[in-house]
Amino acid sequence: MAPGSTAPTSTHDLSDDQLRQLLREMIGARVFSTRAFNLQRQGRAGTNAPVDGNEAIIVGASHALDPTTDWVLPQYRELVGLQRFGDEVIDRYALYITGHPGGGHLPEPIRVWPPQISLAAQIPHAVGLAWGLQLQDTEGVVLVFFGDGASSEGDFYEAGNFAGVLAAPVIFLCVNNGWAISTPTHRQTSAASFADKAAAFGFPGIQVDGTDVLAVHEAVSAARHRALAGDGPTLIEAVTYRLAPHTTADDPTRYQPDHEVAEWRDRDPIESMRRLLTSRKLWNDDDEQEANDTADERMELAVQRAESAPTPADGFFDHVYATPTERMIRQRAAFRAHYGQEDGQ
Amino acid sequence: MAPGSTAPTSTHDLSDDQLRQLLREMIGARVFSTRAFNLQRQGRAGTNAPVDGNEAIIVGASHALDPTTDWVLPQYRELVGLQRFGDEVIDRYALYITGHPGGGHLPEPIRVWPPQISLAAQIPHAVGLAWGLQLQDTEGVVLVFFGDGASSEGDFYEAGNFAGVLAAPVIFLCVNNGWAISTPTHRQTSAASFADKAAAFGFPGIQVDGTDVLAVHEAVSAARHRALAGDGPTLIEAVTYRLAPHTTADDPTRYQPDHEVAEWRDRDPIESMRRLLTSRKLWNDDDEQEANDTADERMELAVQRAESAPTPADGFFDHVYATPTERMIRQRAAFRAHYGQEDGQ
Amino acid sequence: MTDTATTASMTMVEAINHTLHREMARDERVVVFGEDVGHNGGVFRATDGLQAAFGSRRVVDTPLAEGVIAGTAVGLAAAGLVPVPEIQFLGFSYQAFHQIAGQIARLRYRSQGRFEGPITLRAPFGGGVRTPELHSEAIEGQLANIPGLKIVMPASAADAKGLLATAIRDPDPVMFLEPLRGYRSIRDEVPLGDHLVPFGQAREVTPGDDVVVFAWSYMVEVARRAAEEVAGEGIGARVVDLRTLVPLDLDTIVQAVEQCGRAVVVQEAPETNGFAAEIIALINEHALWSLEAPVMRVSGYDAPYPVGRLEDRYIPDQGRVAAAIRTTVATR
Amino acid sequence: MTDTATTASMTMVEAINHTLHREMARDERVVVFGEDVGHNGGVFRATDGLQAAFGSRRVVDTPLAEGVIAGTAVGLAAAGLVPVPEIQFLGFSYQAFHQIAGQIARLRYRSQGRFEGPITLRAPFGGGVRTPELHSEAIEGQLANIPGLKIVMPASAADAKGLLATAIRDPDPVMFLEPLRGYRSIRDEVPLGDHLVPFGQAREVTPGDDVVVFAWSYMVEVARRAAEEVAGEGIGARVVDLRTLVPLDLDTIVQAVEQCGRAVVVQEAPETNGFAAEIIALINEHALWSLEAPVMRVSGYDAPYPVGRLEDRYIPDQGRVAAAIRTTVATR
Ligand SMILES: Cc1ncc(C[n+]2csc(CCOP(=O)(O)OP(=O)(O)O)c2C)c(N)n1
Ligand SMILES: Cc1ncc(C[n+]2csc(CCOP(=O)(O)OP(=O)(O)O)c2C)c(N)n1
Ligand SMILES: [Mg+2]
Ligand SMILES: [Mg+2]
Repeated sequence: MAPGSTAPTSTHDLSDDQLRQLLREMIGARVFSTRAFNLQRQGRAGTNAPVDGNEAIIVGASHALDPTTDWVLPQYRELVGLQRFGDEVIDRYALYITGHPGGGHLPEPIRVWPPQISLAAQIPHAVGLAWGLQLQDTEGVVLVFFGDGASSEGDFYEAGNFAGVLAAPVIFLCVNNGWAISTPTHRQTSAASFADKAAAFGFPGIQVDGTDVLAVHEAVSAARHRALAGDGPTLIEAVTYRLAPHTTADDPTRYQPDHEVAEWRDRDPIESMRRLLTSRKLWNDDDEQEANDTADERMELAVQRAESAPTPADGFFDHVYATPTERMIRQRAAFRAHYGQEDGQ
Repeated sequence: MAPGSTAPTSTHDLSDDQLRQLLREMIGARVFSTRAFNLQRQGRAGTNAPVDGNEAIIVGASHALDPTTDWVLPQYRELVGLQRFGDEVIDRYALYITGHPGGGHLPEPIRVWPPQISLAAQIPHAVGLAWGLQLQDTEGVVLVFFGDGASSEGDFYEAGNFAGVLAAPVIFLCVNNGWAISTPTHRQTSAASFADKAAAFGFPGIQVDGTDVLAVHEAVSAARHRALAGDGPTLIEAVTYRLAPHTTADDPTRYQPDHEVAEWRDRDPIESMRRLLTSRKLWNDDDEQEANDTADERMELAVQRAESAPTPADGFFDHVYATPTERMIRQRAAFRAHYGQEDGQ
Repeated sequence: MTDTATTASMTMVEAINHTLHREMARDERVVVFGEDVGHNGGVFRATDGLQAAFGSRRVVDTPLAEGVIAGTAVGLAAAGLVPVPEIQFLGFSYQAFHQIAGQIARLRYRSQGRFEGPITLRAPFGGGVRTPELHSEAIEGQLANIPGLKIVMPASAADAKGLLATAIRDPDPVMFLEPLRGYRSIRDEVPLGDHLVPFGQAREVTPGDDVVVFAWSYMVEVARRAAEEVAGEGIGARVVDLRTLVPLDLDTIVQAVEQCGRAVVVQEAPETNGFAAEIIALINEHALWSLEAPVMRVSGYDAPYPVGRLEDRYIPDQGRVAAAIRTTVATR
Repeated sequence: MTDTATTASMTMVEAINHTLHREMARDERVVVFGEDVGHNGGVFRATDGLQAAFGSRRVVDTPLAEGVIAGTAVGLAAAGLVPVPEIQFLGFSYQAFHQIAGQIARLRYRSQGRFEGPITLRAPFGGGVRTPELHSEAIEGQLANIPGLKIVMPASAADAKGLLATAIRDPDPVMFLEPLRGYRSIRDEVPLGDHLVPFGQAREVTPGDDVVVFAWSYMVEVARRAAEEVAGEGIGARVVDLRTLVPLDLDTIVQAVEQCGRAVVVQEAPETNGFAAEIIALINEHALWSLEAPVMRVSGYDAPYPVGRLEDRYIPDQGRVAAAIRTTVATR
């Protein structure tokens, strides 16, 4: 999909308040993410992956779901945009990027899984979870995020195929941001689109403009209704562009063509939505300031909490099994004998 | 594809001799396979997988290829039908089913790989080989067989996708015989057809009647020309039915519906071709007798050779590395010290 | 087989089938799935009758894809179910290693306890029955190096029941590995009522004080026969069935070495870094001074599992184990 | 860096890059492929400049799928090429285990010598650099139990060159595992000309007769520092870098144990059935009577590789190795 139209255009039935909330959360996602990036630069966080370019996809999808019944399985860029699923999501993300084990624990009742690093591995989990809902006649759908790159893994295809057979209530949301690190999509696949891959599974695949939060919202809403009606999965390819380095460890100038980046910057999903709401008189500079400040403060708090969270140095022995093996108990005792009981950070 | 027409119908430019040869090899395949099955019943061979129903696919494909430039990577039912690639193929198959390590060695210049048990694992190999031909500017194509069941493995999809990107000269031949052991195709995938899966890879997928040797020949010929022209891969789904147990260890009456088997027996690929050639006066009872006798004798010889092939009891130490490790040399010495030098069978 | 009888004679595969029936009846969260496990009842009939008894929602024929069989178990577990997937042959668990090692083993860890992984992944393995490649490979040593898994390898029908029931009720992921060769050839008395064998408790199979032979799965039977053979020569070989490799019954291992002073470990796996190495390392750490001879390993060889004509001499047999026992006892 | 100089100072990743350049120039059959290895020169720059020098036919960015990266290597090898695939992080080789263990390792065996597998599969691994999950896992012990593979784990830049060149020229599949933590922190003099280090020859890093410390990959550096630490206390710790686990230099191991009487094995992997167990089993078999103390293991723990804040105390560090040396030496 070549860069083209520059404002969200979809029809929808969202209230003005909801529209403003979408933009607020998109801005929030970018603020959180930018701060995470900077924390890494200051040596206060580990490698992390910026959200820039994905905000409309995450927030649009999240608002099409019901956080009390539906589940989200992220890849690794999404947590900053999933505020709607629980205020605490961002606290957990702050723990995650600062290398605290608690970063993997999204507490009940938040229906969000921890970030997944092993690409595409979360897709079979999503199908299993959707199958589990189905088996227990529990209302709800499962939405799983994955990248254009992740779509090349066997896990994606095996899971898509099985989901088709099960007619499981699952939505496959492929975030096509043009790149898998340095690999452009045309080296990733020769398929006409990522949406086309649904033909291999026997359910619908659709492509949407991933810079258009309303288009994403509409597509995910439709897929959700399909799933709830028992009609099975949908594959949605949301097309956008990675507007930041792959991670804090990457230098995209080695491979992203300047002109391409420039073109897509003009289609920045936040800009587009801001333009729309401004033109409808639903957004002004004060709103902008407030959205930024709120997010800034929230992230500040999350980071404070994360940095002051105690970390037992031998915490890796916890949560391996429900009950540790005798061997682990011996190892833990040896650990403490060597490093001392009180060691921590 | 429901059972329907009962005679091969494709247009083609095969000579009468070639047509007769196709039928001869189809009959040969079934004779070899039936003898292998019976050998297992007599305790003279291990588990093996009958060919019944696949003859038109194997022989049709094999005749569309050039055995001096093209490669075949089988799943595990195909060796009996690949006479065209070398008379010795059947000797190797006899070694294979009688558990001799030499069964894995199809000698030069036979461009056929040993049977593959790990389902779909051969598909990436085929793509690598085709890529290798491409890199070396060597003329030739690679054809890889795999089942409807194998198509659910990640290996199939990963390989198909990569082949699309490489535009490698490879033909994916999916043998849809309706079953993966006891699993019917509708539990294997919800895709409209296996051919449709090519949409995920960006190259053509076509479905052919796998009971029609001429249709298969035509489809593979076309795919081969495409590949040689540099236009990349083709996925061919050849539809047939498994007319025998999955293997010597299987009881298909537990799951194959009688009426379905009966319908497909009426479309037996050998019968169909025999009917066609008989109607064209290209085949008579003498031909039939001769084809059967020749195959019978050839298999008899192959089995004799296999059964009298010496088997060093410690042969598993050979061909692990080009040069055995010291540890293996020690192990082999210990083996001989324990069992004696001359042990074999 | 009636409920009033205390025990019944069963083959190992019958005991497994019987246990699956009982556990599915006991806990409606249990779901069984895999290739050919439903309508066909499994290629070895381990799941025979389950679909008829519990329906095709709880006993499911999956597409042919081990990765997603293992991977969906993670999601099912998170949904509150108790997944009992089957991998048709352990060698094909390699197709699912990223899900087994990377995901199943650490579901609890990644989520810091939010999600549990009460998954019992059943798979047959082991040689001696003329199966094609990758059906026989004994890869328990590789699995044992993956933290978060439990590794269970029964050697008798009764244990198959008791350990499988424990596995299914265990809140953590269990690799439940079943010896192909023992499916029909191993037969013993199986308790018909509730029967749980705890993990981490080895079982003394034959008494003896001259040498201890550690084994698991089908090798227990081979060791038992070897012990019988050398008994005639006046050698008392104590055969210990480890039953579970993770968790491991270190106390019994150490005690046996202290009492016997000599030990042999038998495994089907290739020698290099099979689980026998771990047993020897533990003996070195905990009972070195009791050793009157080096611990001997009897293993498969450092070559891929071979084709049919070669396999009987690849796998440890009674003669090799007996020879090792004799050598060990003769060392001074 | 000029060709007339005998050696040059390089980091390990520079040595690897230098060697790939040389081997691609030497043998036009060599092809390098994997995720981001081409245009981007690898996420650690290990393949930097290769695509510019040798073109995008011989240096190929693949789709993101480890299974087919490993699987196509088999076909390329059969076509007569010399495949040098990269798995971006060793933990993701689990996605390819069925191709590595089931296919690459046995291409020669399955075809009974018709096809060779001169495949060098490079992958970085190891902790201490705050990478996300599955980037750090040390799974060499699992790989060592797979017959048909060679396992090569350099600890110095010079060895990285010499062993990588040997690997690429070797007719059999090699798992070439590179320590992430050493990519830039390990720097030493690397011969600029042809430099081959044979497999199966361990290297004495520091002399000493009181205790031998066996290590490989980055743990050699940790062991060296620990040896330095205890040298001040009058303990002579001989550090031996095993360099290759398969094939393994048993003679050097046995000799060192005979001479020192005491031994420590250091590994990053979880304790249970890591490769240290194999070393101890071999010492038990070949040098038991020389032991004056149990061989000690210093390992990662039996828990999944942890997140950033916890990793430094999960991996063996200088202090733990020094403590093990002291304990071993003090045992009598
Ligand atoms: C199985 C696996 N292989 C390789 C990697 C290394 N890696 C991390 S991110 C990445 C690219 C992912 O691209 P995509 O799926 O498009 O997601 P994006 O980063 O563009 O959001 C790679 C190769 C990994 N994390 N997991
Ligand atoms: C990776 C893998 N998983 C499982 C099996 C066990 N198995 C052998 S054949 C078979 C069914 C194969 O079906 P299909 O691919 O349709 O081929 P067909 O037998 O019908 O020719 C199964 C499940 C295997 N050999 N390899
Ligand atoms: Mg991407
Ligand atoms: Mg089939």
